[in-house]
Amino acid sequence: MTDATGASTVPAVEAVHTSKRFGATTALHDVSMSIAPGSTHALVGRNGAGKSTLVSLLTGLQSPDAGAIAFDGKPAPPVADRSAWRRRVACVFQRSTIIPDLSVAENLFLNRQGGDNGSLVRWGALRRKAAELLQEYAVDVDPAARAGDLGVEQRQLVEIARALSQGARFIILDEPTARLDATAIDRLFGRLRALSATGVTMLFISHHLQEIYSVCDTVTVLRDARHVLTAPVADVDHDALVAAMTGEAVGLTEVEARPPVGDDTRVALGLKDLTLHGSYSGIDVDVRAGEIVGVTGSGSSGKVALAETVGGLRRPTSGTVSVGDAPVPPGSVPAALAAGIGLVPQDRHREGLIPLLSIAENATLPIAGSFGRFGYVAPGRLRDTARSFIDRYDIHAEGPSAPVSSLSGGNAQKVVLARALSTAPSVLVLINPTAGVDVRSKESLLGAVRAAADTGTAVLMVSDELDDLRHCDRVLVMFHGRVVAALPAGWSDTDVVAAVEGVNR
Amino acid sequence: SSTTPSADKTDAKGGQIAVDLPRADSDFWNSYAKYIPQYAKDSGINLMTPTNSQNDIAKLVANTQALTSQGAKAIVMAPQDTGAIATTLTQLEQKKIPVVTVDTRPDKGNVFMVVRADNRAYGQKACEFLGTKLGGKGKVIEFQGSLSSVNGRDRSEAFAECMSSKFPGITVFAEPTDWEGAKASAALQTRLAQHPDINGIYMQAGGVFLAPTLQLLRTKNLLVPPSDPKHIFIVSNDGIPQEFDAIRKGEIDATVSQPADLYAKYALFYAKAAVDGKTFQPGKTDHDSTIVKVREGLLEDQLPAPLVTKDNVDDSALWGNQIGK
Amino acid sequence: MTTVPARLSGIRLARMRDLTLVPAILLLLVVGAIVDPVFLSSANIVNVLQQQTELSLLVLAETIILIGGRFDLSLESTVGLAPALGVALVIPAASNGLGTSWPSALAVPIILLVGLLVGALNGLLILRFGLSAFIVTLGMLIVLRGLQIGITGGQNLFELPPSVLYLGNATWLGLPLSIWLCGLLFAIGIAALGWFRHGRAVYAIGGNVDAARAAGIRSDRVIWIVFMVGGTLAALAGLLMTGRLGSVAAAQGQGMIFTVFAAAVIGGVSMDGGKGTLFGALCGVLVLGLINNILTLAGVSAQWIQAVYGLIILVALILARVTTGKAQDS
Amino acid sequence: MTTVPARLSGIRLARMRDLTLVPAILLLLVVGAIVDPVFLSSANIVNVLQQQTELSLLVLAETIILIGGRFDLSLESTVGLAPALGVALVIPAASNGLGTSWPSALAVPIILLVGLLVGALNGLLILRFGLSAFIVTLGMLIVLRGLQIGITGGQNLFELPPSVLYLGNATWLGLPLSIWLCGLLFAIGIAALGWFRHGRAVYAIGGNVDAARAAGIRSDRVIWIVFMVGGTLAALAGLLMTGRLGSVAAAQGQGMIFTVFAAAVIGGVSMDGGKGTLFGALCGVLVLGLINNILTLAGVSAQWIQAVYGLIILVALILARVTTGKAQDS
Ligand SMILES: Nc1ncnc2c1ncn2[C@@H]1O[C@H](COP(=O)(O)OP(=O)(O)OP(=O)(O)O)[C@@H](O)[C@H]1O
Ligand SMILES: Nc1ncnc2c1ncn2[C@@H]1O[C@H](COP(=O)(O)OP(=O)(O)OP(=O)(O)O)[C@@H](O)[C@H]1O
Ligand SMILES: [Mg+2]
Ligand SMILES: [Mg+2]
Repeated sequence: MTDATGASTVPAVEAVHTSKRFGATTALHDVSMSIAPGSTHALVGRNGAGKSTLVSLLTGLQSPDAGAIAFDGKPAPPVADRSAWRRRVACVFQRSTIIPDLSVAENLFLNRQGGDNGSLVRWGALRRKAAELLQEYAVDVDPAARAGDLGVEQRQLVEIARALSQGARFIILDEPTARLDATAIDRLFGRLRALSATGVTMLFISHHLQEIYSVCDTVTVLRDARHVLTAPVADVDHDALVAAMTGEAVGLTEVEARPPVGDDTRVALGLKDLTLHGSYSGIDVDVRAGEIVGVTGSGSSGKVALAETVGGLRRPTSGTVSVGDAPVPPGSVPAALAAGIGLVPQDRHREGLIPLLSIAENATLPIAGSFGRFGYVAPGRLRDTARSFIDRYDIHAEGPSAPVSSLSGGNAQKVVLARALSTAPSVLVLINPTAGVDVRSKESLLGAVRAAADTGTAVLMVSDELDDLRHCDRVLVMFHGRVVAALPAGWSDTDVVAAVEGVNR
Repeated sequence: SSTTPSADKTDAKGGQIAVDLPRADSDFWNSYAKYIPQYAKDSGINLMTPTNSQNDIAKLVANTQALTSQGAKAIVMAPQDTGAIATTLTQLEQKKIPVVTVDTRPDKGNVFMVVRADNRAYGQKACEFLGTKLGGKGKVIEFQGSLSSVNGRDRSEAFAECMSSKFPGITVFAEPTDWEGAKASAALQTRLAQHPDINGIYMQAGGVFLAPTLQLLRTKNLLVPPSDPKHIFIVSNDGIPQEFDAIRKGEIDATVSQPADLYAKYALFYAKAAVDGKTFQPGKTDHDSTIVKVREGLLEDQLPAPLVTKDNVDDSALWGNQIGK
Repeated sequence: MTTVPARLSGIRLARMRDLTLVPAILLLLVVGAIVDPVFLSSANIVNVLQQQTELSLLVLAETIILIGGRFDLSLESTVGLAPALGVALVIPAASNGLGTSWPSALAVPIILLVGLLVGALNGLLILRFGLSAFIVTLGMLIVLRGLQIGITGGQNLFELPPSVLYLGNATWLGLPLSIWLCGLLFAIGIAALGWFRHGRAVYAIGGNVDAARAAGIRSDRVIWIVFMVGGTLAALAGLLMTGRLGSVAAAQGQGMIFTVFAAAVIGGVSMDGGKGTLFGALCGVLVLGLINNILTLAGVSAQWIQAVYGLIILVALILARVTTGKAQDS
Repeated sequence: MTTVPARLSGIRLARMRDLTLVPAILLLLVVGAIVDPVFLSSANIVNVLQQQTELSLLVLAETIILIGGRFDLSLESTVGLAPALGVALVIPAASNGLGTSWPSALAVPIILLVGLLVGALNGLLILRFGLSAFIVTLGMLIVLRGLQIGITGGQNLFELPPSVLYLGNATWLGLPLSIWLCGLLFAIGIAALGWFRHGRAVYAIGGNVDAARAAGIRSDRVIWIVFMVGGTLAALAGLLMTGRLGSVAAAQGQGMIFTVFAAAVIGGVSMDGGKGTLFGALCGVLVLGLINNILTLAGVSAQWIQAVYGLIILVALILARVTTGKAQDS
């Protein structure tokens, strides 16, 4: 089968009527999708729609309960034949597949350290090859470094470089940008366009719809484990896409402007000459009650460390954090909590959630003492509180006693937010609160943050996402550990990007 | 596996006797275990299936309780941990179940009879033999048992006292081994490097120390006849057949034969006597031993433990010469 | 390694996992009754329970520590050292005491205090110095056992003050006091871990220590307390054993720690932390106790009893796996 | 728990961690020389090395298994069972054999095969049935030890064929063959784990089994092979020990597994998988061996030797922690 131009019309990859169940959950129901050779195909859907499950079928990590996978019109290899799969498809998985105790070089060439067939590992050659690869993708990482010592972004870049380097003609990227800053994303897209030009087929998953429009040509939408539509991106506008994902025909509401916070409002959070060697220095910021202050900057700007310091996770070298007029004892989360600071940490898997515990317990960890005397946690009161959180923050779950490990990313993030707000804090610190969260959930998450601010909570929000920052009353931009710009509401995207890149200095 | 006889059946036979074996991983106790059913059959004793407490006092207590539930009329045991049995003995006494202990004497509590050879005498005999052979001077290495075992402690103390009082010219290196052959072998190897002139070895248990010692000496070419000045005099303890073989070959010089057969025989004898309501008094017995009153409520029949040397190694009365034959 | 949690409510799941061993226990009861009618007599059942009291206290201690994501091998040596030290300090030198002859009313408090201090020391080394729990408590195990031998010269101590004998010996309302005590402590433990903030904090720390810390739990302090509670419970177990056996054996407790882990893990407690319940662990203790009792009653030959015992444990595990259909953690 | 990110090259870091124990070894050498000049004599050093050969083979096996993220407690029972079975099948019933009297040339192959099969069975139960490695190998430990007692009737086996004695006894070029053998096996192990894809796969699996699988590593197969290699090495250790001690003791290997873990963990191998090197583990073995030797030479009293030994291990750990400044994993 060839079309008029002589190009093959056999789909490069095809999922035919695939279904997959996990216990009681149907993750995919009779989903078919075909990806034309050389196209850059987007896969979108809300959290838990089944995207990652489809990826696990397409990469052969799991086999479908029903239906089949085909590459270039030929049936997929048996699940056991991993090398045959790897020749056909490379993938950047949503969950990190970096092995922390191995070097970057070895992670890049895992299981092919000695070339594709050799079994002797020549470390020098391996490191050189790795260095070349990293340079080719402009990743500034020492190939001999221990992978576990890398930052989140660098790790993500290593994973991407690894997938791109495998030489497969079909590449899947499952939310590759969730942990990257704007520049890195730009570089990645440049790379993807170049690859696409060489005829590589790509499947791209993201919750940032504008990314879909900028790199993809076709889009497939999944909703509740079912296929909803496949169409050229040009044919579906933003609102139509969101409607397909959510099943509701409502356009995204414009971000409502917030009434400005008066200068006479009391300062709820004060940072005085705060310094942490190696991360940031001389930070002076006041956040007024009810004010939302955004902080952004590139990966090495120190923004996350700053927020973690306020939350009590790090101890500053010098300077003070004060809530109201009282200084907060440094480096202690309990002290920060007692002072009225709530924290949404950066990585919900690593420091946000305790996977085996229920939603109720996770959401109420800091207030567990309030459910009874002598530390008694009355199950009824715990459940009631958790139910009210589930309602208030729109958490989609079976109930308060479901383990958080059964939640999708967006809902899990809402649990973390609920926990931070459970103490009714006067200061709320958020770090990348919407990473990996779908559009609808993002809205409700940010809505909850705004609602908290409306009741007088001072919010410090660290984020790379312009959509998040739009909710802020002002945005501070950090560069190499210092605040280099303070943008009042009404900024344009280019202002922020320029400041983040340090252009206006 | 085996079915347990019901209580009334046993009453007809005059009551069943229970035996708990102390461990299953020692040649000496395995020989004892083999003698038990044999002598039970010979003297028409209704024996329950022996239990094994695997050198664990908690298991011994559990076994005793189970045996009592199953209707034992007398219990033979060999508590390796002689302090920890006191409460159990009191309970058994309250239930009027007589107890015979073998090899060890409980530190506290009453039993019908202790059947035992004198472990202090073992140490003493070994010391005197070595002291005489070495002419009162030289260097001796001693493989001690575990410090937490009363038998090991008795042997060590008696050996040490005898050496320091009678043979002050002999240096003793006491090596703690926890009854492990590998530890003894390592200690001997180290000591021989440090003191190549070691000329005597006392091992407190042939079952564990014999093979490792001989193997090491063999590789060091030190396994030479007594006539050779390089000969190392070795006294062992237990009386297993392998020790006798070694004595015959001139590889070791003596061993103290612990009477496994007599232990089994007289343990059952006293257990049956207790069930039959007999009593005993201190004094000489009809089997070449003496009953001593150690303390109120505790009689001990001290069986003879002969020192076996090249001269009497073929004596067919020794238990080590009877098994497997 | 990775578990595939069915999408069941956490509570229901936990309850079900807890009950895994109940069929096994029922089966053992039936088998025991067939093997020997004596088995079901109340005297025998009480014996089985009493024999397991010390083990169960150690399992209680180890389970809490395991749930908190740590490890304590030294518990078994505390079982010996704590009573040995407590007794040696109060009895006269003539009975192998240390010669201090403190008032004998102090014995029990000293014993418990020793346990507490050992736990505190373990916690200190592990938390403050950041040492591996495995290796610290292994070192501690050797040191404590060595200390006991050093202090007592390897002798058993059998001149015990009545206060030391009391707990392991007394009978209340027809049941040994030690059984009441264990029951009470397990009830407290189950309540504390299930319904109290501090107990839930232990689960949180074991499940994800970084998250627990970020949520404001003082994880170091909680774990330190857990180690101290564990040490104290081990000392109490030693006290019960001393009373039950009527002396402090030089090797008291030796070799118990394997059984402790076996009971906990059979009972569904994960070695990786954050998972398992005290009720499950208690079932594990019962299973092991019943197997032992039945093998003794059945008169399995001494030569093969150990192999049979091991085999039954293995088969029980495989059955548990097949019936619940759940992979276990390594 | 969380590691302090230092921007050091991975290799350099690993090498540094490897060398952690070298100062300790040097210190021990100095102390030993002061305690007794004999210590540094080549005869004594050879003795120390030879005494550690069996332990070191077990540590080699356990280290590979630990790096792969698993656990094997049953190694110590293979040390006893494999030689016992191999020997019992070839010697006459009169010498406590099983009466099969197979040709004695088969003894050594049988011994190694038994080890391999035990490893294979462990792997099967753990991987196919998804059982916990801790509990499977604990059950196996009890079963195997029980089998050994069952087969031999608890007797030591004294009548050994010369082929069984050879490896543990022979001397080549002035050094015991067992030392050459250990050296060779460690060299092979270090090369395989450091420079070969299959060895690196073990690290990958231990570090993150999902990632390893995604990279196309057949993790189950690799881990199964690791268990089989481990079992075979344990059988070989048993063979060496049998030769060195001249008999198969009924309790051969009993209690070794604690020392095995201690050596591995002191040597920097993590109980969590994916971390550690064979060189480090070997250093751990040496440290323990030297401590033992020095304590013997110094003639520390039997009463206190255990406490001193444990204390030295603890202090060594704290020193290692202070000098390298790195937290250890739990
Ligand atoms: N291994 C698993 N066991 C049980 N349920 C699973 C498993 N993997 C996925 N699921 C369930 O399948 C559904 C689809 O999950 P999937 O990971 O495909 O979602 P997703 O679209 O990738 O979501 P997100 O945007 O959050 O990444 C979810 O309800 C999830 O809970
Ligand atoms: N082992 C599992 N058991 C149950 N559900 C699972 C399991 N693994 C994944 N899931 C579910 O699959 C869905 C997608 O999860 P996934 O692993 O893709 O990450 P996520 O939770 O979306 O995190 P993020 O987007 O932050 O990376 C979620 O609903 C998650 O709960
Ligand atoms: Mg996903
Ligand atoms: Mg997600």
